[in-house]
Amino acid sequence: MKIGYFPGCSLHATAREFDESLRAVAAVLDIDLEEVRDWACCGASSAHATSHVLSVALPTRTLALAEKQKLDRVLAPCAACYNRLATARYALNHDKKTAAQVQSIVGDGFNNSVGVVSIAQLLSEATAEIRRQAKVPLSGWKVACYYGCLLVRPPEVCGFDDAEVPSSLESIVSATGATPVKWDMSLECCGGGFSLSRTASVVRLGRLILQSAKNAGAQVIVVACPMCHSNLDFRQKAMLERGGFGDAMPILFLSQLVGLSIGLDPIRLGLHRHFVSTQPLLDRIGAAKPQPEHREQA
Amino acid sequence: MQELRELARKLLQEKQVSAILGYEHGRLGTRPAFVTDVADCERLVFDHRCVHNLAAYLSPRRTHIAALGRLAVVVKSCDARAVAGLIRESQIKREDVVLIGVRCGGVVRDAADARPLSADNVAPRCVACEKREPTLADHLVGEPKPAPAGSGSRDARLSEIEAMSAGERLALWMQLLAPCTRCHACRQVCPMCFCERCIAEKTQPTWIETSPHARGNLAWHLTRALHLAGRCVDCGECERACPAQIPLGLLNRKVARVVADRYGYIVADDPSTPTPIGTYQLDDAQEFIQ
Amino acid sequence: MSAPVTVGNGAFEPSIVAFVCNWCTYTGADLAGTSRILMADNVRVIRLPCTGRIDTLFILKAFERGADGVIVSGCHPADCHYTAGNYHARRRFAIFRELMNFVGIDPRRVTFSWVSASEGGKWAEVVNSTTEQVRQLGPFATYPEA
Amino acid sequence: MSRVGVFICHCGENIGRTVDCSRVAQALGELPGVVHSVDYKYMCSDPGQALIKQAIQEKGLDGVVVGACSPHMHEKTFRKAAAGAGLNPFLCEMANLREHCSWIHEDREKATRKAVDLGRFIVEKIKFNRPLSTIFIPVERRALVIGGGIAGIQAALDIADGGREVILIEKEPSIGGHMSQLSETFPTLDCSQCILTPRMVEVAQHPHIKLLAYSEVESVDGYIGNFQVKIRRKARYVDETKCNGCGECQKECPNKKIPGEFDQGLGMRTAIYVPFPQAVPNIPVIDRANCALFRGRAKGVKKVVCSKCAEVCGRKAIDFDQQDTFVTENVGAIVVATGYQLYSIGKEQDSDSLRGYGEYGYGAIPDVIDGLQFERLASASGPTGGKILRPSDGKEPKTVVFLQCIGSRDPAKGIEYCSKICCMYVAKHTMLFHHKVHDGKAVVFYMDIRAGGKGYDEFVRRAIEESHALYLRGRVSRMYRNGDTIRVHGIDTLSGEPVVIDADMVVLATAMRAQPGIAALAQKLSVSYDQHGFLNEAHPKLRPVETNTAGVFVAGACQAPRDIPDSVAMASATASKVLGLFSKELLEREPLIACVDRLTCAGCFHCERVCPYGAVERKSLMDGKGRLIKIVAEVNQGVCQGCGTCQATCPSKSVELEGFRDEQIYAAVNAL
Amino acid sequence: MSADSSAARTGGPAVPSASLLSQVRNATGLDPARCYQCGKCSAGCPMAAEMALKTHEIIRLLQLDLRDRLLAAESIWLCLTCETCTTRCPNGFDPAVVIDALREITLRERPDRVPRNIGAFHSAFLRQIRTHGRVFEFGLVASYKLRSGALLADVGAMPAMLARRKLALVPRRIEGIGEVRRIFDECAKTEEPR
Repeated sequence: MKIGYFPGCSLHATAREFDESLRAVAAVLDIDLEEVRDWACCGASSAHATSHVLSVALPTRTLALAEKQKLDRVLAPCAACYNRLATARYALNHDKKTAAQVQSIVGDGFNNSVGVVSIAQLLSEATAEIRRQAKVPLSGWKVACYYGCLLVRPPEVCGFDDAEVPSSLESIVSATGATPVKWDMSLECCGGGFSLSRTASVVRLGRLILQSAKNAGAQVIVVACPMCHSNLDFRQKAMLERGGFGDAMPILFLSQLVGLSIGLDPIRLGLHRHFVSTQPLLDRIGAAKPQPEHREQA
Repeated sequence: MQELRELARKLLQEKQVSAILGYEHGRLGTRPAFVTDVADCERLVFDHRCVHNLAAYLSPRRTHIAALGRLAVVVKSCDARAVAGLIRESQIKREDVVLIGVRCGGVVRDAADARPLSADNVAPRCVACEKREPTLADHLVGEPKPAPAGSGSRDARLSEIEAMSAGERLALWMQLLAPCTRCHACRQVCPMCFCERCIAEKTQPTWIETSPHARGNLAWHLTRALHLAGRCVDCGECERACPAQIPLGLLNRKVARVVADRYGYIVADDPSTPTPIGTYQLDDAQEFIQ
Repeated sequence: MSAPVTVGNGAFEPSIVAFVCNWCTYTGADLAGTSRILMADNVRVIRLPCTGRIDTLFILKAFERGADGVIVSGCHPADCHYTAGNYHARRRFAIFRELMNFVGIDPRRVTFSWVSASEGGKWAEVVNSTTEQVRQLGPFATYPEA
Repeated sequence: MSRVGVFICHCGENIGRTVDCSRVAQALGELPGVVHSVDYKYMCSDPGQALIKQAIQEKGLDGVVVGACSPHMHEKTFRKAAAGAGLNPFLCEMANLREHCSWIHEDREKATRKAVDLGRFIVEKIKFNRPLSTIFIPVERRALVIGGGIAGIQAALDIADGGREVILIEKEPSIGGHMSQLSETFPTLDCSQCILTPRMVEVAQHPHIKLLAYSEVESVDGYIGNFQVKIRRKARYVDETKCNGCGECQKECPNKKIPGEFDQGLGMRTAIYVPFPQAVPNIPVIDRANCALFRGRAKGVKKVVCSKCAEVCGRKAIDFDQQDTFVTENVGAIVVATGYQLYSIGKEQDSDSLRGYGEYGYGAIPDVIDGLQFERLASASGPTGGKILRPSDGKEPKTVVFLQCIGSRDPAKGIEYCSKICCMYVAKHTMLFHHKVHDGKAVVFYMDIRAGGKGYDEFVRRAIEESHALYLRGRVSRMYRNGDTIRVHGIDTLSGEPVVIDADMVVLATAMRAQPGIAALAQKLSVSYDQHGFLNEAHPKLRPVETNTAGVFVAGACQAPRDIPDSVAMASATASKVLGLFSKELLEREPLIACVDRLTCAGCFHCERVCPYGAVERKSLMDGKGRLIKIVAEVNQGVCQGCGTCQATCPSKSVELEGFRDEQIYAAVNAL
Repeated sequence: MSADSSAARTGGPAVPSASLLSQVRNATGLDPARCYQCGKCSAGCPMAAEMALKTHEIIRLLQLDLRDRLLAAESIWLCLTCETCTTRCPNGFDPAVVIDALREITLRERPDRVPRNIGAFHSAFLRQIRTHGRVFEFGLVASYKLRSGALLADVGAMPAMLARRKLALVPRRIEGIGEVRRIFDECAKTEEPR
């Protein structure tokens, strides 16, 4: 199956392991990711707060490129990018005023025909294949599926899964053989774009999430968003310092968990790039400690 | 042709029907034929000159025909629409008639026209026709036929008229309707005009003046078209029958398009669909109401 | 039949017939009266039970008899005293109006409106605007006198 | 040649000021067929009416035109006067010279000319008026009441006490409805069953009431005064004539673990059961879905798997082969009192327009219950004997959070209306809770307190001031299970403070909805209903218990959310309407209805399609030898309301509406 | 309670003392009158604890058209646009979008009232896109620090980030950068005070 690919800025930097693992997994699941040529940033977390038109226009450019590329669907792994693209697509269909402004800016010849897909949607379409490919049984893994705020909200924009009691991540995780836990904070926001500008808020919100996952007996949290990941992974140290829930909790990208289950090399999945060590997990499946540096020099 | 005759014989022999209502060749071109005798089935024909809408003979007004007993009727898709209309409006029962559907590649404007079908003698409605074989039929005969060559759909003429000013339109119609002698051939030949006493003949009160005068003529032709709203099967008989060559089809066509545009209703040969008059939607367009 | 009324300065004064339903518009017109809302005097009201009863033949006949304009008015959707008469009328007139227009009877000569029993003011507006409209259009001379 | 009399009224100055009445009288007097034309100061006054009567008699008038005010004002008056002088009242009509002329114009000249026109229209019209006589329809003086809740019970008793026979049908095995499930009632806190059960018994024993429980309306034909109602009597598998309600069968029934409807699933019942001890009739019914025998039969098991109930029944009343039966009743009036159901917060909804509450876990969180369940917990006859205990672990909850407007006033979930009773019963619940759990804390989240009603607001104040319920103004955004408590994320908008409460139990005041299947019933009765399924009254203020279908009335929560006092009041109102209808043997109707000309009717039945009342019937015309000539339309005089849509639709004008026949309208238009 | 012209007093950019309410109506096509103040938005808001003005209070002030208090409120900058309020609003209102509109208007008319660090982040972020077409996070962090003055925050993390190859040092510019800039300029034009 071919699908358009919009990695977004983070996947080229802070979340490059998301990009790496996703491409690796896609290859195995026989999903052909065709990157949208010369895509630009979706404007996430800033454009919408400063200029509505801009927040629609930027993603529209990317969607237009995808349309030119004859792609009928585009995958936006980053939940924030996904939400911006989906919102733009929705606005073009429902908000005449904005649609007109944006059309005049981006230019005509664009029919808004390209669908926007989140990684949750893409992989939940592939659960059967994941089951088939699963080599490393993750049985016994207690996984907290973390949707965050942008993956299924608002429902009329995302139009996928239940906005209050979602289940797509759980279905994917079960397909890997791991056990999703029932917990309460799976939809609460992690502080998103405030990582830099209001770190304290991010730490406060992150703690609630980690606590809740711990209480539910989770050993790992699975995320589908670079922002969620950097907040919960990179900022976890600060959260731990405030105490309240024991030791560190590894944070995996959904694609990384799937990758492990279908037997991909932890390095290819970029597990070594995390701040919170993923070793405890690897030990459980008897994978060797990744030796990132020299490997990459090699 | 043979297929049709065979079927006719079979129906008569097996006493499924007491008469076949079809077409035969006559001196003045193709004409309706009643066949009660197996031998006469040879006379039956169907070709591009079979213009008549035989459904008209089914309307209960034609009591002498009803007297013939159970009929089998040869129907083109437009004729089948008329039969559907008669069933829908309780004039006949489906089980009382056997329908021999014929695949049709269009007919000529004038039954007397012996030339092969071509762009210059094909009836305009056939050029636009999208249904070349009836759905409402017990039997279907003939090979599938292509659409007839031809141009100048009536809708072109409609748009032309619509483009005119109100004054011009009025003048045009006054001129077109002037020659009407109120012979009411258009009504007699129409399969959907089956009233026992036509409004045009109602006195006490005389809504529609009976004398061939502009007033009565306009009232009559507007009312006729309105009564056919969502009912006209577009068989072109009215226009063919009109001795004054009034393009009545235009009025019918106009109404048909209004009904299609506003209520998405297209007359089909399905007796179960309700007519747009007699039904309504709560949110029907009312842009013209203050 | 009284020819188009001309008074005083001899300016054209259209004669207009209004076919209205008994329950909404007629009562609304009554209200306009009780509220003493002044309006053009060109309109003659004919009362019918429901817009459902109003036949296109009425309109044609009115024009034949020399009316320059016609008003057809009844209950708003969902207010019909007979629950559905106005819905049927709405379709009837929608089709009639377009056909009328097609043969060149200027649709601006026929006003269709929903006027409820509480809309005395709206009735006055309908009467005035229609009168003015038809005044502009001038006398209606469809038929060459026989 | 007709002999019309014209009478122009000055209405004091009202018409005279702007219209030259004598000129109008004179002008109309010159019209052909007018033999008498006068004007007078006050036509409606006695001397004015005397003028008319006198003229009718002296000049033998066959038509009277009164040029005065609006017919809505005085048509009745003048028709009565005409009738008084022996003229058929329908030969008298009015020209509206006041509301439609003198009051809206100033120019005397123009106004006068217009008055003449208006008068002429009516003069010409009346020449074609025909004498009509009032239509009389026989009335079957028995009533059908649909629904055995408090509204239906009240309506049935009132009508029966009025001396008329009533058939009361109830789809459940017992009458009583939701009220029988309640513990106490606001604002008096008197015990619901104590006031209800006596009324139920009364119904059972009333000589004029025929109670058909466990029955439903199958079809309805006819019209006011003459309905034929087909009723399905669902098989109980217990012979009502034999059963004496001893209850032995229930003791024996092996399947005792079925969540009982009456206890809202909080208590258990058997497969053969009586919904509750005070049920009327006190006759059990077998629940096929849960009965071993029927389950076996469903699987095709031939042998009788279990027949314990039958074995123990001394009266041999159990009949496993009983079938649904049908009875047809002729009634003159129908009262609909089908009541309500509660909205459920689950994901699955029975209507596309409704959404559940995912943010409240779609009902999956234990100890989150609805108002009726709380009633059962609080009820002395309930599963806990009146103790407030959590369904999950039977512990006594200390902190209970009550949420108002669940489903109600929540367009996002599909219901924008207010359910009216929740504010009151939540206040009641907090009191009951306070009385039963003294150290308990009741917290209420509300949007507004709607306590209009006698003693209602005082009641709410008591809940707050005496039972110390904590009222927080705001909605709850989310709740989830937290250990064995429920964490509730709410807000107090008055202080602006977000509130998080760990509750032991949460009670949802869920919206009041019309009963399932109400639409189907409404269609059988051809009664209109709103988008929520509540039945439409004929007029929101002036005809609140009538419907647009003559002879069908509504009482209680089937029309809109209602509390008990409202429902009872409505029920009594319907009863008085019904008794009024039944006070005469014949029903009078104005003869302004449609009639068909059989000669010219072609039987295309366009009229049938457009008739809003289904008044057009099909009539077969036979010749002498009984052969069918044709099928024509025929108007049912009882059903036709006289809108005339049929006539405007009829292509050949073979149907005419009396009073507005074509000839009459034509004459008026012709008079232009 | 009328919209008091703050512009005059602060000498800020000449702002039409037009009704903020109607500005928001035009910008969003939403009518704040729809809000019936049930507070469900605030009840579920992750940032409520840190907001002086809770979401429903922001909408309330908007209903009262109190321009100055709203455009000066830090709270509107604390919204994470997590859409919880919008998803759960019982009356089909969209607080998140309205708050976005308020921020947009503030940036345009009262930039002096935008909290330094948050304003810094947004402008740094957008500048990144304008210059490179994409956000290149190392540059983002750097330029954010300069604008916000939070020079030392997270500095400790830099080496770790680099060690994990999480920060590209050299920005790469997309080819269609001209187009992107045109979009920026065009959008700026559409934002003249309505």
